[in-house]
Amino acid sequence: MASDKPIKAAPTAKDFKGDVAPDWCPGCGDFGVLRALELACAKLGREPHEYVTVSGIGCSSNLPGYINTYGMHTLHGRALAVATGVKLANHELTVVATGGDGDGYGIGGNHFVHTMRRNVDLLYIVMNNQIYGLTTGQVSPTSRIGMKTKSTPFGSLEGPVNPLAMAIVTGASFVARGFSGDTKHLAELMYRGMEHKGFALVDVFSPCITYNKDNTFAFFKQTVTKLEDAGHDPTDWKAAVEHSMQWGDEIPTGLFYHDTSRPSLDGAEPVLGEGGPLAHRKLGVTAEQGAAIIKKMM
Amino acid sequence: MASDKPIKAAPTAKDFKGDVAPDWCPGCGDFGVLRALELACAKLGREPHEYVTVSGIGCSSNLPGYINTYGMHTLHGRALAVATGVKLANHELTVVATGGDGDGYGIGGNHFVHTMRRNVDLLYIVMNNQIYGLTTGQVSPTSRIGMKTKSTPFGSLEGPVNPLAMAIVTGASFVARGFSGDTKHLAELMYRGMEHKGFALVDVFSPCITYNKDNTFAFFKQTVTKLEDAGHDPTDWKAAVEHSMQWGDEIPTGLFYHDTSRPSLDGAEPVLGEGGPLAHRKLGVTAEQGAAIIKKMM
Amino acid sequence: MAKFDFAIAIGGAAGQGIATPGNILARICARRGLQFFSYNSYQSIIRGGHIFLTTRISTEPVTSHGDKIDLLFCLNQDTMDRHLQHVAPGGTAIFNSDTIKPGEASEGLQLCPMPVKELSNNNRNKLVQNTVALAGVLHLLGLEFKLLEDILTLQFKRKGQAVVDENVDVARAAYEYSVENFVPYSTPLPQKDKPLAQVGGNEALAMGGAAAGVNFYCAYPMSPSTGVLHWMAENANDLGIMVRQVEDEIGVINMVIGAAHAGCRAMCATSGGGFALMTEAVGSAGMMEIPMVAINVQRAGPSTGVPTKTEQGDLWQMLGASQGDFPKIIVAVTGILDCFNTIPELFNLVDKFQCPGLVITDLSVSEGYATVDPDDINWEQPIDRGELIAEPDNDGEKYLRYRFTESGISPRAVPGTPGHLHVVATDEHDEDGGLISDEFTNPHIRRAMVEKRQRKMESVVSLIDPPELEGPENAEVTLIGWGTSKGVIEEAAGILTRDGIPTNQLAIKWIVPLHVDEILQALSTAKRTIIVESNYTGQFARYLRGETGFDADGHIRKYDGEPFMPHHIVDGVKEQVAGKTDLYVPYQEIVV
Amino acid sequence: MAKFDFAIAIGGAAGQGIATPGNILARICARRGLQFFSYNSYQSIIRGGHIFLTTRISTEPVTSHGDKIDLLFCLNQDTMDRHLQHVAPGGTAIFNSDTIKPGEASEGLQLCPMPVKELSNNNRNKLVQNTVALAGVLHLLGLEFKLLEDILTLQFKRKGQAVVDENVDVARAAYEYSVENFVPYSTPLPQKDKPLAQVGGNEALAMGGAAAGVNFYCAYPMSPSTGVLHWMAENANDLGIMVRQVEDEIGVINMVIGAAHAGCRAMCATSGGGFALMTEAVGSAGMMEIPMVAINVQRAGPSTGVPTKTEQGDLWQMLGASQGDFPKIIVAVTGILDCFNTIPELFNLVDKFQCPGLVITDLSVSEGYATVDPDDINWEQPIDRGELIAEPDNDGEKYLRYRFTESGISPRAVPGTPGHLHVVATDEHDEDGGLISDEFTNPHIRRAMVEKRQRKMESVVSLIDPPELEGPENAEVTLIGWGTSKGVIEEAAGILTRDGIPTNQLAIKWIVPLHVDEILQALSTAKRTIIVESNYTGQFARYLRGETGFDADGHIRKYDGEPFMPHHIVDGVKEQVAGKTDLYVPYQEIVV
Ligand SMILES: Cc1ncc(C[n+]2csc(CCOP(=O)(O)OP(=O)(O)O)c2C)c(N)n1
Ligand SMILES: Cc1ncc(C[n+]2csc(CCOP(=O)(O)OP(=O)(O)O)c2C)c(N)n1
Ligand code: SF4
Ligand code: SF4
Ligand SMILES: [Mg+2]
Ligand SMILES: [Mg+2]
Repeated sequence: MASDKPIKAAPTAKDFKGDVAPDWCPGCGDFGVLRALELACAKLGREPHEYVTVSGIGCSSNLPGYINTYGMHTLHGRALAVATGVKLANHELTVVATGGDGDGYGIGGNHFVHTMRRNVDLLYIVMNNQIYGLTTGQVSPTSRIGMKTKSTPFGSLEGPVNPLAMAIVTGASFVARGFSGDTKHLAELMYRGMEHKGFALVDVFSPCITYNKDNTFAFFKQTVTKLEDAGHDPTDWKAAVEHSMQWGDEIPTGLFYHDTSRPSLDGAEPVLGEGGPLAHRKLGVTAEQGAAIIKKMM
Repeated sequence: MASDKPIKAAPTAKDFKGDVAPDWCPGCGDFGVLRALELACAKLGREPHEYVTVSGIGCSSNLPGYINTYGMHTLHGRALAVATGVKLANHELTVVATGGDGDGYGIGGNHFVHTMRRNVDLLYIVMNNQIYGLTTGQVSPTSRIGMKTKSTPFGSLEGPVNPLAMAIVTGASFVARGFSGDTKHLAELMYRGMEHKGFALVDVFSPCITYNKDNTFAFFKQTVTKLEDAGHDPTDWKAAVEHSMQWGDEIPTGLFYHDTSRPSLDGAEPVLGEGGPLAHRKLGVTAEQGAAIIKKMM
Repeated sequence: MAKFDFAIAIGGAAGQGIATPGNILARICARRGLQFFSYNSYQSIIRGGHIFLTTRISTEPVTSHGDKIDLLFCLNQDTMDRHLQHVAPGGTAIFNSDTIKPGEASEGLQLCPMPVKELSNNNRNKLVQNTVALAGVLHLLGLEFKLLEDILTLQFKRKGQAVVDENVDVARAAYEYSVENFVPYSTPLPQKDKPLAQVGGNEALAMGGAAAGVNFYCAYPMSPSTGVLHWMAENANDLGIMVRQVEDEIGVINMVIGAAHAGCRAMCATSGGGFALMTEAVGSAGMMEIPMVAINVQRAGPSTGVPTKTEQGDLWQMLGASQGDFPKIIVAVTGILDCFNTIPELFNLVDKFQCPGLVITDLSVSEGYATVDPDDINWEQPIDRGELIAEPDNDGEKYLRYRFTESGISPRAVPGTPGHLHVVATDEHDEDGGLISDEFTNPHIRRAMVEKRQRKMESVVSLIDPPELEGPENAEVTLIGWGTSKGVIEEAAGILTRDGIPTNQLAIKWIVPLHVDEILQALSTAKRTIIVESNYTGQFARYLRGETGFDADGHIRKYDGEPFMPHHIVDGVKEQVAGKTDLYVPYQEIVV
Repeated sequence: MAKFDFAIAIGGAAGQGIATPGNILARICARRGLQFFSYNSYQSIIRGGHIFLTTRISTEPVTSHGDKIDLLFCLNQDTMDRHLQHVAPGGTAIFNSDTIKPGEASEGLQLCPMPVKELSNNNRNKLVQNTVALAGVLHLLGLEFKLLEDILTLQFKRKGQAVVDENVDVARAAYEYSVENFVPYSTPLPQKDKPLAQVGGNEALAMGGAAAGVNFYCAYPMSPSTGVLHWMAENANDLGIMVRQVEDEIGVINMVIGAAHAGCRAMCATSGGGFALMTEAVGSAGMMEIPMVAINVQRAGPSTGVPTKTEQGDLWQMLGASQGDFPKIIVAVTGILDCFNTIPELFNLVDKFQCPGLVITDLSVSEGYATVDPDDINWEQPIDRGELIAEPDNDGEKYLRYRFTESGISPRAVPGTPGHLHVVATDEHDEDGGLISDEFTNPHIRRAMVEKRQRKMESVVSLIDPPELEGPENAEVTLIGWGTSKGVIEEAAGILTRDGIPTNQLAIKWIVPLHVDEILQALSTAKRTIIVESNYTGQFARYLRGETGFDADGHIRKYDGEPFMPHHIVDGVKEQVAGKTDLYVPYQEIVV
């Protein structure tokens, strides 16, 4: 669990290190993601208690237990719904949702779609290992056609979802992909995602070294490219969609799409216009408010 | 309910007319959709008992009660899951799923995404009236920002989903949009969708004349255009995506995208390779099969 | 003054504008200080379909729509055909004689045909018949025309003087016609001093939420709970309540849990099918120990069932909401004012005990309307958030979210509070929130944590009011009900007592925890006990026996979708007293 | 021959390869015709974490992992430290003396240190210690080396003769070392005539499905039910079963319902949290009257809980699955072979009564392994699809899907059948499937349809076996259990009887419907009744009292995640017989 170390003026990555050692398999991609998030939080400069990390269930969803922030380890697939509740209740907090491809694009797929179109101000990190890790290796919605897993011993028949393309066409205002083998690059994407006011997706290639023998570190090291290097303009919607469809010998990472024109949900919501976070406001109805309500009923 | 009229050699649209008069508000867009489906079924030429119409819950989801085919009026949001079960159990049936925008893109959004990537051979007709009709007029996932409804009396703050764009990037192999004010055109899209081997979406502008004062027949009559007229090539993926994003003075209808290269799920599934529909096969395990299984356990 | 007890029923097709005359009559009554309860029987169809709105008016509190109709207001032939037979002796049926053929009236019943075309100067507006009939009703009730004139003026003001005049003229002609042709009721509509407010059940739930300090409400529309959403949405900006319509009920409750954990008072409402989707998260709130409230407004099931009809069929679903054992509080509200009062009380309990709170009610109350004395609505409810750490302290001790305490309650801190960082988890955890399942396994901590959670439940029961026998002390019959049936049972017990079968009631409101000792004590001297509930399998009877061992002598059950009327219960008791049956299922006469 | 009863426990960290020696020993036993039951206690963590696999071997049937350890096979220090204390007198602990320090052994306990490095010629493969220890175990059990040689040859054949030789050489050295240094058990591992099969609980559920004719299976992975999916996926192509992994449990059950309606035998399995998501659809199958089967393999709850630990905590969730009243059948399987046999029986019932069938079991059985006599596995199960119209008929009568019949059963037609077009609906409907809610409302048809559905349940109970008292007739103590605890209770009852407290058992398998009369009859003469179950609140005790009024004298409950061992029950009974308590919660000694 996270601890309550006294914090210096400017927190460093170390301040975000939790007390519990991750129980991931040695070599799991999720270590790099955790490290990157520690770096990103430090760069953003807020204190640990100002962050809330919310996850579902899965190997990847254990992350909140390892980072020194407030955390919620919720139900499988429900991280985004819970995180939306947290954000709207206290919009001054930095809310980070984390989880796996099964959690986010499988069972949680509907919350994914609707949280994006609402442009809720969250950073959503998906540790996409193209497999169900915690349940010991079944096919995931991002597994490729033909992939053999415990639940598809003769090879998967189902086309994978494309989370980036979905995000771009469904209203996510910040859409990026990182690789857990490149912590620095990943941390930068996370940092920018937290800074962005609106929904930020950072899909991460985070290899499951135990159950996925297809999408390994070696595989990604060979194929991953950076959109920055290709001179991609993240405000170019069409180019973003096209890049999101790229797969094969070259798989782009980096910031695909960035739209700062739409207000985030908390920004648009009149109830949050003034008065600070809901969670800090005085509760209840005044006698005058009550009287006005009753008047309409008489 | 549907009746058991004796059927002539070639069924006509009349043969698909159910015994129950629809309880939709007079003037509801769904009448046109029902009519178009009757026409499309007749054109496809199969007999009424070879079709199964599966719906969720909503005004639009009452459709199976009014058409003379086998029908299932299932749970709100679950039509596609149930329809997939029906299709895989008996892949010789023509399976049509119908419902509303709330049913399909709201609560049913996750099944929508995953049914598309599986390319299940279904025709999915969504009567998209941009409102929750049956529950007397709340905001829907396709309502525009600013729309005032009973649940958004100060105007909706949430960006609508774009079902066509989602479908195109998520693996639907036939993506179309129709307008219930143009029954003939709509029937043709439905017919082609049923003929297509794979997942076919026909999103239909089907105005709710009682609760949606924005997206009316008049509104669509003024704005709707046809992709055929614009010379759009439905095999052109990029153009399809671009057209799907069009909204405003001109809103395209017609066939956006058509991909015949991917096998449908029942086509790819080895278990269905031979032996006919599962539902007709002999049940159980033979003594030899059983012995082989036990042998591995000894 | 003798008790005035009068029921007006308006019947017609959906879309014929029943609501307007219904509202006008209700408003007239409420302003005169009369009490009423109204029940609207309708179908799940937007236009067309039969609607039948019964408003029962009295000088005394009214808690059910009663047994009889005194005035039948027919907007179509259907209403005449179906309901004329239900009009009580001395009653009246009023109708448009241009389009509706009168039925055969039994002795002593006055038929009031209104020649609408003639009276309205051939006005072709379909709603004009409502105005005409309303004018007739005013005369029958002994009310002055001025009352209607004022109301119509207010109503049509926006449309200009010409429209006002036209309507007032039609109404006046109709009123005069009635004066000439129809005999008014011998007792005119009484007048009392204090005007009352009219409140719907769903509104009362929402208002109770507002009074409890709910500042986060979300929902997915579902009849018959949608009224709560509509009220919340309407009042969101004025009251500073975040109101969201979410993609589905799973999203709803998880969003509520997130908001509740972050410090809001958060609530949601749905009906049975939506609640089914919420159950997994109810368990997660139990495990993470996050206080929140979910309301299930029951409708007739199973499954989609009959969305616009009532039943008490979801009790076992509520009891069995989510896998495993965990503390939760379940309360079945007993009436409209109780809707308002229960929500703040429940929020204080769930905040204190850090667990989910579930409210169970049904269409018969949630879509009913009743008068409430505005002074009985206390907006300034006490708010007790329990052991909530919202401000940083500096006690130097390591903060443990799930500290083992004697009461089982561990002080809770909201995210954002310095010095109290922790993770809440749906996996079993240790005192610090560390996972038992993933990091290590320890059956001893597991057992201690189960016991810590369950320990919380022990003291809940001491903080809530036990049920009490109401009615004659040495009753022949004790009726046991739960939740919404309280009012109708009370009335039936009164009738039975008058009829020579002294009858009292034990109305159960708190379902979990159940006042086992108090219930057994109350029933220990009961002579004949009969459980009354709206479902087939006797869900409450079986639950009660499971928790207390108590076995009732008989049962009255209804599951046809329509709520109990007092005589259904009266008849059922009489049959049982006569030894004819120990399970009575009333026949629903009024077919809608 | 005296009863042979011997337990081997292998402990180590996840990733240390416990499974291999475990499997080899199990296979040796099964091939010798010995029976065993094994329980694997592990954590929800992929690598690292403690695993402890207990295999109890006997010449007689074994239904629990027992109370003692005779041979402790340590793969790491942790195992030595935690478990040496649990080794029975006369037992042995074997371990790699290079890396593991022996604990303090109590009197009469043989410590068998194996110098792995030396014996393996400094082989650096981490798994070599398993082979070394295994060789030692073979000697201790009085088995010839040849047995291991053959197994290793088979195992490493694929890797070439060099690897085979290397492994066989190490094993031989270890075997010889053991012969020189350790005293074998006085009774060698017996040999019986007939080789047995080893079957896991999840496998048995899947095999039972296959035998029942399940040709549509889908699932979303969830421990501890995922084994069913794995078996089905592996055998899909051979057996012609459509197996699909779906996006979530809601999709799973709705797909199953679609396939079932279209004529397949369709099944799914999950655990508590997944089942929570399925509940809404269970009600829809009840309403549409579609036969299908869903399995809930319980794990320790609430919520995510302890995914790799066991509990019987979901009973009320199953009972309360979905809103409203509707017929459903719930069966709690009692052991591994019963898993296999129950599924075909249940499918015949749900096909006959056209309703959902729910199976409840838990990790203790689903992830357990036991030996089964292959002749006890009858693949050719009778298949009765009830009143299913799959072929067109020409009786000229209008087909009514929900025809009111005396039995409540209406013949069902699958889509595709000419002449039987109809719509099934989750809304309440009339005989023809027409909606009551939307087209019209009719409380009389509504009532008749509720009664038609419920009528089906009346005859179910006559078709299933009632529970019977097993054990001494005039017992002092009657233990009542449900589902998976049957085996361990049976053993505890035997021990108690031997210890002078004659004890028998009433094991309940069919939960809904419940054999109320037979249960009351069986318990009517019981002297002291104690309900044994794995949860905190006594879910079964409360249910039993609710349905039958029966109140037990005492309770034994466990909710720490580990399954009952026989002595937990024995101790609990003794405490209660001594009058010390009426609620006994055993202490879990073996901490994993
Ligand atoms: C409702 C529900 N269904 C199923 C599960 C079981 N479950 C736990 S984690 C998981 C999937 C894990 O995959 P992913 O989200 O990709 O995470 P990873 O372990 O690969 O990081 C599943 C199916 C659950 N906990 N809850
Ligand atoms: C689980 C569940 N939640 C909510 C409902 C209530 N409900 C019925 S129809 C509907 C939405 C209808 O909207 P749509 O699907 O767009 O259909 P329309 O009526 O507009 O044709 C809702 C929310 C339900 N039946 N089940
Ligand atoms: S199983 Fe895979 S995803 Fe899970 S911790 Fe191990 S490597 Fe990581
Ligand atoms: S409410 Fe709207 S969608 Fe429903 S039937 Fe009427 S017009 Fe059609
Ligand atoms: Mg994954
Ligand atoms: Mg709609």
